Amino acid sequence: MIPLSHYLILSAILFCVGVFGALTRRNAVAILMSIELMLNAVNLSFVAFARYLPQTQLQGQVFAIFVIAIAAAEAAVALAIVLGLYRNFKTVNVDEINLMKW
Amino acid sequence: MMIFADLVQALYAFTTSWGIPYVVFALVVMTIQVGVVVGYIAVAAMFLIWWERKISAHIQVRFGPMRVGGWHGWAQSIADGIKLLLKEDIIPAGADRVVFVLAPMVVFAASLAAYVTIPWGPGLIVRDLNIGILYMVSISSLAVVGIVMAGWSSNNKYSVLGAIRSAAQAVSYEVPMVVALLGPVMLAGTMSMGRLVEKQAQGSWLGILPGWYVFPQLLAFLIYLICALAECNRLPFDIPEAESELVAGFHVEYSGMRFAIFFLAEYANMFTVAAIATTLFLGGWDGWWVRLPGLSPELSHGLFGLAWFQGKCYFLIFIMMWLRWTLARVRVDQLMDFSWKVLLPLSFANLVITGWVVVAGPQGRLVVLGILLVLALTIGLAVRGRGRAATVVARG
Amino acid sequence: MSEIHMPIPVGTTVVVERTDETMEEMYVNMGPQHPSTHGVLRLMLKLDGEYITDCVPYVGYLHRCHEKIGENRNYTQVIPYTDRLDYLASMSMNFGYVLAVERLMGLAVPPRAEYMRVILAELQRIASHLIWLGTFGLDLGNFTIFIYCFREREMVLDLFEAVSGQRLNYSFYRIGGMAMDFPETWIEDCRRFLEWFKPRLPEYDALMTDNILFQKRVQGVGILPARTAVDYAASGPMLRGSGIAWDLRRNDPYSVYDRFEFDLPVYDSCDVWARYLVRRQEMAQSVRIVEQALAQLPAGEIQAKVPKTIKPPAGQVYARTESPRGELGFYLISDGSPKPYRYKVRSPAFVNLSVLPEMLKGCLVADCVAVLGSVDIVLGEVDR
Amino acid sequence: MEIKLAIFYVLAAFTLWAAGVVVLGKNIVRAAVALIFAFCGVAGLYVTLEAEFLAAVQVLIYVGGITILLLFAIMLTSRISATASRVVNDQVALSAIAGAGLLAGLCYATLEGIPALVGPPHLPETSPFLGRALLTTYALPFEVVSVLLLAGMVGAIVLARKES
Repeated sequence: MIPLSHYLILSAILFCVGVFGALTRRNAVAILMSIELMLNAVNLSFVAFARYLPQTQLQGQVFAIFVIAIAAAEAAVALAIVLGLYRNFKTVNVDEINLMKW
Repeated sequence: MMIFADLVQALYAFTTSWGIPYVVFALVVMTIQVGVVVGYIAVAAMFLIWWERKISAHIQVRFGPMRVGGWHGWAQSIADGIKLLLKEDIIPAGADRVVFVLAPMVVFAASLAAYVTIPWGPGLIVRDLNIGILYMVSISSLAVVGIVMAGWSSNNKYSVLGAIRSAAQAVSYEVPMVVALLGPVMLAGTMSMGRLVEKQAQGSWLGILPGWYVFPQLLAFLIYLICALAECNRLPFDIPEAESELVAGFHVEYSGMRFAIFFLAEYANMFTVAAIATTLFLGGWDGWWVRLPGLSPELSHGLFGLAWFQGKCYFLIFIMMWLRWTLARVRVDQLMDFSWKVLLPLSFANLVITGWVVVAGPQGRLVVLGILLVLALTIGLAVRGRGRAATVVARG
Repeated sequence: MSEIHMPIPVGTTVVVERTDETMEEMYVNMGPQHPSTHGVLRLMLKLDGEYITDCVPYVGYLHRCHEKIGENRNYTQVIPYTDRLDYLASMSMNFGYVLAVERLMGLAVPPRAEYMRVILAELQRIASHLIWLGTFGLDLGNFTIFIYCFREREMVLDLFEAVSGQRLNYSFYRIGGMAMDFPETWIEDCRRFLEWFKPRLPEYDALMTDNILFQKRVQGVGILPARTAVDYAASGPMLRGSGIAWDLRRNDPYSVYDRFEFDLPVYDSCDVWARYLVRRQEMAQSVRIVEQALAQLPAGEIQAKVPKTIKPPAGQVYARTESPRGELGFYLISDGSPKPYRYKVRSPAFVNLSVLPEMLKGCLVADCVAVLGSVDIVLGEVDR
Repeated sequence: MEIKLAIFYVLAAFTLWAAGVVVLGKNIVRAAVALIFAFCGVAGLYVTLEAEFLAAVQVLIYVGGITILLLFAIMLTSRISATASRVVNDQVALSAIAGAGLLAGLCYATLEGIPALVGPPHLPETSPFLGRALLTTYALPFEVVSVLLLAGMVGAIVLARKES
């Protein structure tokens, strides 16, 4: 059996890659993609725990389902926001959208 | 099928007697399975292409291919395949090469992977996953990703339009499709393709009809068929490749082998959706059978099951082709309207009624009531849609 | 990205900058090599997603100086060139031209020739509308109707071949009459064709008119209000599809059209559906006219006496006929020499095509092909 | 056993490679394509964890739904034939440090804080269990999520539609 720590460390790496992407990418859609990576990393930990802790009654998988559902809603709304941004600013590079900065 | 399992057992005994490790044995079995499936797809797709040409020709008072190979041009698809293989492989200068090359592979891999859980006959299935139908639906949703990749990477506006249309279509039609498939799944209480068929083979409706789910789930069956047409990009829903509008849509820049792969995947997909419909609604391999002389009952059942399954699948494919050569193409906004405003409510109604019947118990009357209600809904919607005629001001 | 070079007509709002395009505002070049532009028409579409916000048709890819050639040939030699105008309705083109020359000369045509002209022109209308119906079906994704229509059109072409020896460019009309009389048994063949053809029309209805998917595609699409149609001088089925009962065969009768009974199909929903129904009904009316003409067909001469070299008196004439596509006008100025001094064609398809941008605004890309199909253009006539 | 471990490593490497392309790729469409592969890799990892149902849902929702939406948004917002000049902002170094620090912390927590658990050799079929759990124990969160999805849908439509 593959040790649990393997999954958890993989999940941690995936999460940190996502964090890095979310912090550095300029394109709003790319930021969104990085966030999806982070959500996937979290889901991976959930599912791994569900596999290795049967006494939790698969709570991990249930939560993963909720995360997926919320990710879908989040993606839809975020993409609508991206479209709105694009209509107003003709760009989706978030560092160029600085009307609220002074 | 027991024969199949016996064969694997014999092979396993043979390999272990030679001291070959299990890994090698498993790999060999998997390779054989994949080889059989790929071979079947290639042959079936070629047959379907030829068959479609013949069907379209006969619908259109023509003969279709008559020359290559002698009898009714049976070798036409082979000749076409060779021609496509020998053609120059062109990648447009402005294309995103990596994505462009990857796209047909994604599409074909998606349609290939779906074959894993098709129950060909009693026990004759590559892997009877316990989430079988969900697996098939999710894997075939990968194909649209390949289409979008192809459309984008070609760097052609027509193909981008085709990709956008394809994406919108896939997202819209997947929802009613999955909801419609839930009907039989609820009745059977399982998502495994093998067990779905077994349940239908055991039951019967009103004592005379076979236990196929098409009878209580007629509406779901029709919704699924419509969504399946959209899923395969077949007329009247072929708007991602509408040749009179978008020239060829997402594969406008593809030629030679890569185009052939798209083509092959389209026909492989047709078979996949027909197989899903057959398994969930038409009882899969279930059907009348007798013991063939000189064969064991199991083997005869298996052979009959195989024939029944193929027969049902090709009948559904024939209907799809028939529709294609009779109907006009719908428009993109009508397509969306139809999915969200007609199919989705109907499929939800079907889901609720089915759930109610399942919970209420196996009472024949309820089932019939459900059917009637749903049919009335369908007819009501169909009648409502009758077009208005223009006013005539003809003068004598 | 370099800007592509293209001639932009003065006064149009379409500016082509490819560097900044997204799906929100995209320019799509439709044609001249596109399956649904019916030849070498080129449409520059400005799209917002799938919606057309602007459209500029570019014509001229098939221009061959038809009118200038006409001024350098004598009157008889122009006839074969008129064949190439609307190559799907060559008989009608011949008809219009010889009518113009005859009016210029003040020439009376023998009655049998007049009847032959009407019979052939109406058969030609059937053939032309059949092509239109087939390709229109093809534009909307229905391939089968295309083959059906071509089957019937082949029969009309067989009839034409029996008469003139040609299947497409007949050059059969002559100034003052016809080249030859109908061959033996031709009239029976023609009657047999009509009997065969009449039951085919309900077949097309079953495949197209009554099909709900087809109806949904054409109803309310490509609206051409009557006012706009008149403003643009649209004619033929375009006009009758906008609720205006105007047909030169009835409103300005030429040849012997005043001797036949036929209905004028007019629909006032102003959309593609109306134009479809007009053409669909016109086929039945053409059958009626041909039947009456065959019944009344007088015996006698088929060619009036004309001099070897045709030198019409100095003057000018504008003769208009109802071609399958609308008002076909030939304008001739004679200076008394054997060649026309000025020769101008008023081509219905060209005029009808100019309404296209009006009809396309706000449509979807898919409607574009339906609307274009309902205009029924032949590029040979548009570009001349 | 070694086969399973090998499969895990292959899947992990594949997923991380794809994730790397997502984060560092110059071309946004290629990043989206890589994201698809990353999702598929994660789905494969779910299969190794005997969560087939979740794997199928992952493919269906993430690949068939969310990435399609992403590609849609990319096509609507990026120029059709242009390559982005600069894909990352000025905070690369800082972000890298933050990411690495977070990773170190998480790894430390994993290795030190969580005991080496050993699960059962096989899980029973998960989908019936999940279905029952979602409609009994988790009925309220389930309903809340469905309301959230509805709100998300309405919100997305309102945000994305054009005022005309």
